[in-house]
Amino acid sequence: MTDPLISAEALGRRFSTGGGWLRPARSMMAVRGVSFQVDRGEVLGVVGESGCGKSTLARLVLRLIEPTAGRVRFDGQEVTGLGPGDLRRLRRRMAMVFQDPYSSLDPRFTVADALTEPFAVQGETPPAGRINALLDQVGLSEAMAASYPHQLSGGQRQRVGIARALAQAPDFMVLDEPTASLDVSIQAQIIGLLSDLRRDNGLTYLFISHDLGLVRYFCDRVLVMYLGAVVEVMPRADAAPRHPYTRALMDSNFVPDPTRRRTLQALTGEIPSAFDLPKGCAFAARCPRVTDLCRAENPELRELTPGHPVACHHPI
Amino acid sequence: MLLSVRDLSVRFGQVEPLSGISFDLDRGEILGLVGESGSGKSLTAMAVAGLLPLVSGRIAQGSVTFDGTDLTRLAEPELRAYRGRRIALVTQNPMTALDPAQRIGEQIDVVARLHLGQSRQGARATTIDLLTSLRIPEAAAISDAYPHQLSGGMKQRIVIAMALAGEPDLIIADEPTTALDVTVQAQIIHLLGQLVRERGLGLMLITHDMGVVAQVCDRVAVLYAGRLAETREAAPLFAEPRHPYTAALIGCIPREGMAPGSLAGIPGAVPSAAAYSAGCRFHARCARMQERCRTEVPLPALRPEGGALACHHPLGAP
Amino acid sequence: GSSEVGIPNYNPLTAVNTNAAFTMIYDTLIEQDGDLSFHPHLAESWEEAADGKSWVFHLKPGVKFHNGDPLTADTIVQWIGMFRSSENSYMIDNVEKVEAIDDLTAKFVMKNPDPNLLYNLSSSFMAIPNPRVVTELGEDYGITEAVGTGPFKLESFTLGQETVLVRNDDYAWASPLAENQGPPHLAKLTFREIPEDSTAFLELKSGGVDALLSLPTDYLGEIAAEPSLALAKIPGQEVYYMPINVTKEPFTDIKVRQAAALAINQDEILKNVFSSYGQVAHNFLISALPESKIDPALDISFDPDKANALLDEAGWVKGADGIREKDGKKLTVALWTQSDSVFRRLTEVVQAELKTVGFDPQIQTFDSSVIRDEYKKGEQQLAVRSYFWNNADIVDWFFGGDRVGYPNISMFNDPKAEELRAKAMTGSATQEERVANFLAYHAYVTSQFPYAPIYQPEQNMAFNKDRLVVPEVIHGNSVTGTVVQDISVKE
Amino acid sequence: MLSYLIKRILLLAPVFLAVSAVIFLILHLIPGDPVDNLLKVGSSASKRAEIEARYGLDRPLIVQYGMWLGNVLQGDLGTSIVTRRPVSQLIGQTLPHSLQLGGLALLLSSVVGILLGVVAARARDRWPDRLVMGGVLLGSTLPSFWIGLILILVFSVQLGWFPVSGARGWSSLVLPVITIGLGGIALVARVTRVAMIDTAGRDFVLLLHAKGLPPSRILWRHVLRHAMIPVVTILALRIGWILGGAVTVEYVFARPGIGTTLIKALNQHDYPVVQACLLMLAIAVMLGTLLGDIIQALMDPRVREAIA
Amino acid sequence: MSLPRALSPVVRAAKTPMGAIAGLWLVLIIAVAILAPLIAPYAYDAQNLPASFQPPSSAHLLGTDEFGRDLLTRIIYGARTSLSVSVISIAISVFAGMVLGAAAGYVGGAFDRAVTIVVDLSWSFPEILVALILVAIIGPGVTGTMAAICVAYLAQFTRLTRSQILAIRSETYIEAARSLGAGGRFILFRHLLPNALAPVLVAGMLATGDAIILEATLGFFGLGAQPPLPSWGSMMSSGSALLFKAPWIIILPGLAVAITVVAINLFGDALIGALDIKTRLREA
Ligand SMILES: Nc1ncnc2c1ncn2[C@@H]1O[C@H](COP(=O)(O)OP(=O)(O)OP(=O)(O)O)[C@@H](O)[C@H]1O
Ligand SMILES: Nc1ncnc2c1ncn2[C@@H]1O[C@H](COP(=O)(O)OP(=O)(O)OP(=O)(O)O)[C@@H](O)[C@H]1O
Ligand SMILES: [Mg+2]
Ligand SMILES: [Mg+2]
Repeated sequence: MTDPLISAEALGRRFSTGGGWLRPARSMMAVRGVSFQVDRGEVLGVVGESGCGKSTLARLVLRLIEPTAGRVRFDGQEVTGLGPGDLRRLRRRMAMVFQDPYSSLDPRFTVADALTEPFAVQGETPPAGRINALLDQVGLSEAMAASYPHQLSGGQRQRVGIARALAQAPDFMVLDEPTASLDVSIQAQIIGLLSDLRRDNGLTYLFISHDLGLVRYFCDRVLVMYLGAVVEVMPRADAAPRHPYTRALMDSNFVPDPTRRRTLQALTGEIPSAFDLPKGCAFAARCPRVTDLCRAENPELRELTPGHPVACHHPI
Repeated sequence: MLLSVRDLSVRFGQVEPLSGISFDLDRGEILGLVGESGSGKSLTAMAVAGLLPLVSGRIAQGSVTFDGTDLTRLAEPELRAYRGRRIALVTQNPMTALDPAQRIGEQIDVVARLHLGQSRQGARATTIDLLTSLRIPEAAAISDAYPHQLSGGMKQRIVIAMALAGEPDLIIADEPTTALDVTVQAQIIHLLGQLVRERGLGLMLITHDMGVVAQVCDRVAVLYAGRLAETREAAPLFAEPRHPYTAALIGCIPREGMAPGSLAGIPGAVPSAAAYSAGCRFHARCARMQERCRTEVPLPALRPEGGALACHHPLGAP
Repeated sequence: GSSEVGIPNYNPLTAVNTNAAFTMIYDTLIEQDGDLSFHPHLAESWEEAADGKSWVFHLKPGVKFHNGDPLTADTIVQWIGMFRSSENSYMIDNVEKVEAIDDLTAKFVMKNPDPNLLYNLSSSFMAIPNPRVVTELGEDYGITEAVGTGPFKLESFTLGQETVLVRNDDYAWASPLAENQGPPHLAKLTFREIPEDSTAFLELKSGGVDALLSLPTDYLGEIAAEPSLALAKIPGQEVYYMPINVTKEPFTDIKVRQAAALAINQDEILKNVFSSYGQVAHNFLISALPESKIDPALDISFDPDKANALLDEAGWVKGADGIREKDGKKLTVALWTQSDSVFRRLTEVVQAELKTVGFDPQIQTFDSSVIRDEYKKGEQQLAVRSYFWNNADIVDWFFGGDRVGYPNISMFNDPKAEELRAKAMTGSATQEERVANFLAYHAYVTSQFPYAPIYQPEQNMAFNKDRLVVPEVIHGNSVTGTVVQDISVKE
Repeated sequence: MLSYLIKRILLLAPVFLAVSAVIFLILHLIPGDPVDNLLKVGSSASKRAEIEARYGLDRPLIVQYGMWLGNVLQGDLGTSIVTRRPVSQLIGQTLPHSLQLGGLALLLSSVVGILLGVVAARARDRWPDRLVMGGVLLGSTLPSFWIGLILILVFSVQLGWFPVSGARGWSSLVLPVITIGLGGIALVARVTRVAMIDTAGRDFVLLLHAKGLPPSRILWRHVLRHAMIPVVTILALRIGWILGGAVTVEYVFARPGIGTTLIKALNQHDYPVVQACLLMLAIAVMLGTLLGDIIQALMDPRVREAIA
Repeated sequence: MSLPRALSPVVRAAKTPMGAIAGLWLVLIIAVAILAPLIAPYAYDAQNLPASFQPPSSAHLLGTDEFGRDLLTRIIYGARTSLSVSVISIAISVFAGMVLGAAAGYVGGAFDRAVTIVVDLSWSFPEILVALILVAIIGPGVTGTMAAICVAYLAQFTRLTRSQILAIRSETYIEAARSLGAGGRFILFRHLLPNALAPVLVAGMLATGDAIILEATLGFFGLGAQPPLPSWGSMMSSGSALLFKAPWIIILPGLAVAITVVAINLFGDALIGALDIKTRLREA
């Protein structure tokens, strides 16, 4: 294997809120020391509950927001240090698909306008036939080019979003919960489409979701996040979870098979506030395996078996 | 039967988004009502709870027989005596389901005071017991809190407590967990299952997730575009789905060990209520579509192997 | 009328403006009737020295201030002393000093003879306050308290809103012009300041007030239509006129000035704007003044043919739209007015009349209180305004060469006029000489057309005849304490 | 809550500074030299300088502002150039009239506006709604001076029920309050209607119905209470608007008040009085927002908590 | 955005019953204003003093005023003044407000805060006060009125534009554009401003109605159009002096104002419906 296509080193992002006249400024680390690599052609999944920093991580990777720590490399080039011009050129090679297909298209733009935008931004006009080719690629009819977003269904809009991401033929795509607001039937369509595109175009994906079942189905490796930090990286989708949190996520997944009903080892306790993280392990308050050590000391991410890092004092 | 819905149709002016729905639900049983968005699940719930006038809809046809009484024949004040007392509702988004300006306790108390005639203190004691039984720590403190002070999972428990406060016979839960995190979602679903078993309630659980249905429901009614596709006991439904739509829905959930690329999905999208096609409404998306499906509406028919089915060309048949 | 509102206080020593209530709280030494004759009041009689260098005034005995202090010659001495530093000290510029000859006799020693002294002493600015109280109260005098010898006492005063007066039960020294020499018939008087003319009239019409001290002129026509309302007339002291700025093109040309003046149709205005109440004006002074009787040939009267001819002569040619032009320039002129409704109405008529002879007047409206500042800039061409005065020295005030800008808004500064003016102002020892000198001055100014006369209103007190009984004939030059003496409430 | 109040008031300080500076500056842009008003024609330059010195008009603007602000903070609003009386005295005489008028108009607009809004919202898209909203629209599109004049014509001149003008007793308040109130009613009714409809469609209201509560109780105890939050906020924000809107009405009814005083002073270039009037209105605006925040906090526990 | 598409909401609005009636009146009154010299029966300044205060008759359909001028003629010309003053000044105000609001919303930081404070404060002051002060500064007349209206409404449009920009800025399609490499200016001109345009224009239209009232009020104070040029406000101003004698002089222009403003509001509402921007306007 050659170099990874993309790699992140100790990425961190701090947000401050309040700081108005009345409220003291509070700050929180939305992403804490996240490192990973994605190889060419690989799909890396990121799972975690709402607010754990998945979207922030996605934005950091594409440098849509500036990191407060760490750096990102894309194909050997350091993304974090690029000037505006270079960054814009680099953006041809990486693209993003957003969670909400309803607000990710400008309501005033026709589908054709939306698909022209990636070229316009780069100061180009799309080559003849390119728009139709893109529509074809995502399974939309060419007649749709003149439609406005409000005339499309959610699934169709998401296809347009994907086509827009594909416009400049990128190498790498960040998919931020691309199916979370769609019906399961449509989700399955979109996942199918994404698989086909990857197969045909040799794309590399960073796939974000809160659905562990889906991630394990779609991804090669899975990064599990909890409160901004990585708690486990599963080397294969079907690997057994070692972190109690991953385990809990897995148990929470409903299998469509009445013969395999699970009993749940209920998590107790509440998620700590990101503004006021406890000293030890962030998961300690809810963990069934918690000990005093967990409350006192934050576990480092370490490889239990090669290629399978886990941040837990008492891995399963 | 605790609840028997027969041939229920709902209209908004000229539009009929829900037609000919029938299903049954007994005490101690969980009925899963599944279907994609816009299939009419929430409307069914509203119709059963008699809340359609709130959204200016009406029951055009059919009956909702609850414990022997046809609710569709009752006047609003009589119906109100059922609501909250014998039929309770849990809605999708706990973040918006509570009055943000009233303390938690008061919002629960009012049910017991109104329907069970309890005193202020009595109602509060009931509330605290209820909260404790829902495994809410420090129930007394929580009941003095305002909704915004609680997490989403906690709020959903409060909404469930509110539903239980009238000691109802039937709970209608409309996607009670879609707004929640996966871990919390699982807990709430299991909690509801537990309550049904312990208290012998009937639970109508609305969801679009076949996984949820598989995990807790005894019986399933599958809706598509405002019509019933299939109803059956859960185990045989999953083992051998008869309606192509049921099968397709199950096929949309990735399972462990599924080969990459084998997730099927259903082509196309649910039609909107104003533009239902003639014949079987699923025909445009159906792999087994035949000429007859375009023109003739398949009516739900009871089947010898149990449940009802509305399909001209069911799976397993030639 | 606008002079009735906006009085900041009831201190005659600081007043820049007085109102009727002043004349009811205070008395003056001398009273002037509507026919401009002088009559005794606090001064029973007076003598002027033959050389005009001194005047002796004999005070009425038994006069008391509201607080019981007697009025003596000493009071006069102190008061005149205070008056010297007042805003209106010019009225006694010619007075050297005042001596108390005895308790009731005061002697005014003059620097120069001043035939106008009686006039000044009858002015409401020379109402006599109690000098002791003025000194005691300082800034508050005239606001919280005002002590005079008049028929009414000040009960309360709310700035800009109302003044309440109550009867002075000790009053026994009314002017001989009044029939009732004892305390007034009315026990209490409330003066309301109503800034809008229309509102004031509606108040009268709807019974909100019993009388309007001066009915806005444009409502004269409405009185006849109201059975409950009546008018009490007093000879007027006001003249409406149109000043013409002689320094601004095209009015540097006397022909154009004359044409503008002759375009004013005084009769039409009298009839249609003022419902034929009052009289037309043909020169600058009110008709009651002897100085107004200039050579009738010099009087300015409506003559559109002559106006047109003059403009033709001056080279202004009528265009297709009826507006005259000369050297490609239109005869567009600025016509200023103030925002009071009567002025706005009158000005629109004047505008239309000027238009008929080929002017294109553009109206600009200013608030009455700021128009003065605007005039000072000297940008006006024509204006419609009025003055309120019953003495010929007003000609000096408005056309004196040293007052160019303001109040001489015609910017009139003519050597010959200055000569005549000096003679009129300071060169007259006797009243007769003064009249003759002013006649000449007035006539010359008029012949130069720095203004166009328009209209002389009467003063009209409008009242509700179901509520008030007002004598047939009213004496005084306005509605003063003397007038109110004879007014009573209808039983 | 107390500490919140203190903070809120402290927060007003810089705003007040900014506002007062703006007011002070604007006034110096108005043409016309007030000194001219004070001088007799032909006065000497020294007399002019003396007057300028007396009113501090010869100093640099920033110094004048400092002096003025310092005095204002001590309750000294200066001396009116025209009447030469302390401005505070003038304000003291006129402000109560404006407060009375504004307060009653506010009361009228809130009570009637909320009632109409509730009626319209309950009958949404049916004829009572159309009728109310149509009336409200008409009421808000007629110029207030016009309404005032017509009311005078009908009720004072024709019917003689109320006085034409002035501020003499309660009867003279009726027509002006109605005139201002009409605009306020329109505003409140509209906001109430929208807020009621919004709230009625919220999940928690559905759940209240599902609990079997009587509709009237849901309407008055829950829906209206929530709908009131935006209504109160708007009303509070618009206090200055209502007081200022009274300018026209005070003028039409020749009522003493900040409005008439302001217009008169503006016409007379009486700087200190104009400044004082504007300052009073600005303070009313600021107090309005403060009041709005406080009421909002009392009604909404989320806000209460955020500020605690 | 092609022209037909830009106009399609207007067409849709005009197809609602209320929108149709309101639109018809607006078209009518605008036509009347434009064609005034052709359709007015008399000259607007033709005095005929003996014929003053005539009630409506066949010679003067709406009667005459205090100078015997034909009221119908003056209302027709008044439409010209009132409409052009309010439309032009609001148009300028909308433009300036958009520039300022966009700058504030786009630049952010201290500039934004300064603009917000000023705008919020002046927004809390009634427009009539702002206008009165401005006319005092600029001087009365049509120009002064236009400037006053312009400034009086500036706060509203600045505020609205800014809030629209802020709301739109958090839409995902903006982030999507950024992920494609779009720079700030590109986003401002291609997404932010065009999307903010519709609500601001509609607000501008509604404000035109208010501006007509404001113009009338200034006219009533004698600060608007100077005689003999009629505007609805100045007509009412002179009419108010003789209210009891000839009430039609003031009632008729008042009705003209009211009907026109109601029409503007109704059409504006219809337009809001057609553009589906109700919530966006309300949030602002
Ligand atoms: N611009 C921002 N300013 C302040 N806080 C932010 C900002 N963006 C995100 N956050 C906070 O950072 C945390 C992580 O947010 P993020 O959107 O990355 O979560 P997520 O995992 O994508 O959640 P979800 O599943 O809900 O999309 C949250 O607590 C969020 O409130
Ligand atoms: N108030 C209403 N007026 C008109 N049509 C309505 C109304 N409410 C719902 N509908 C229509 O009824 C159909 C069913 O809606 P319903 O809300 O029951 O769907 P659902 O199955 O609950 O979907 P979801 O999963 O999105 O909640 C939809 O097509 C919807 O457009
Ligand atoms: Mg996210
Ligand atoms: Mg639903």
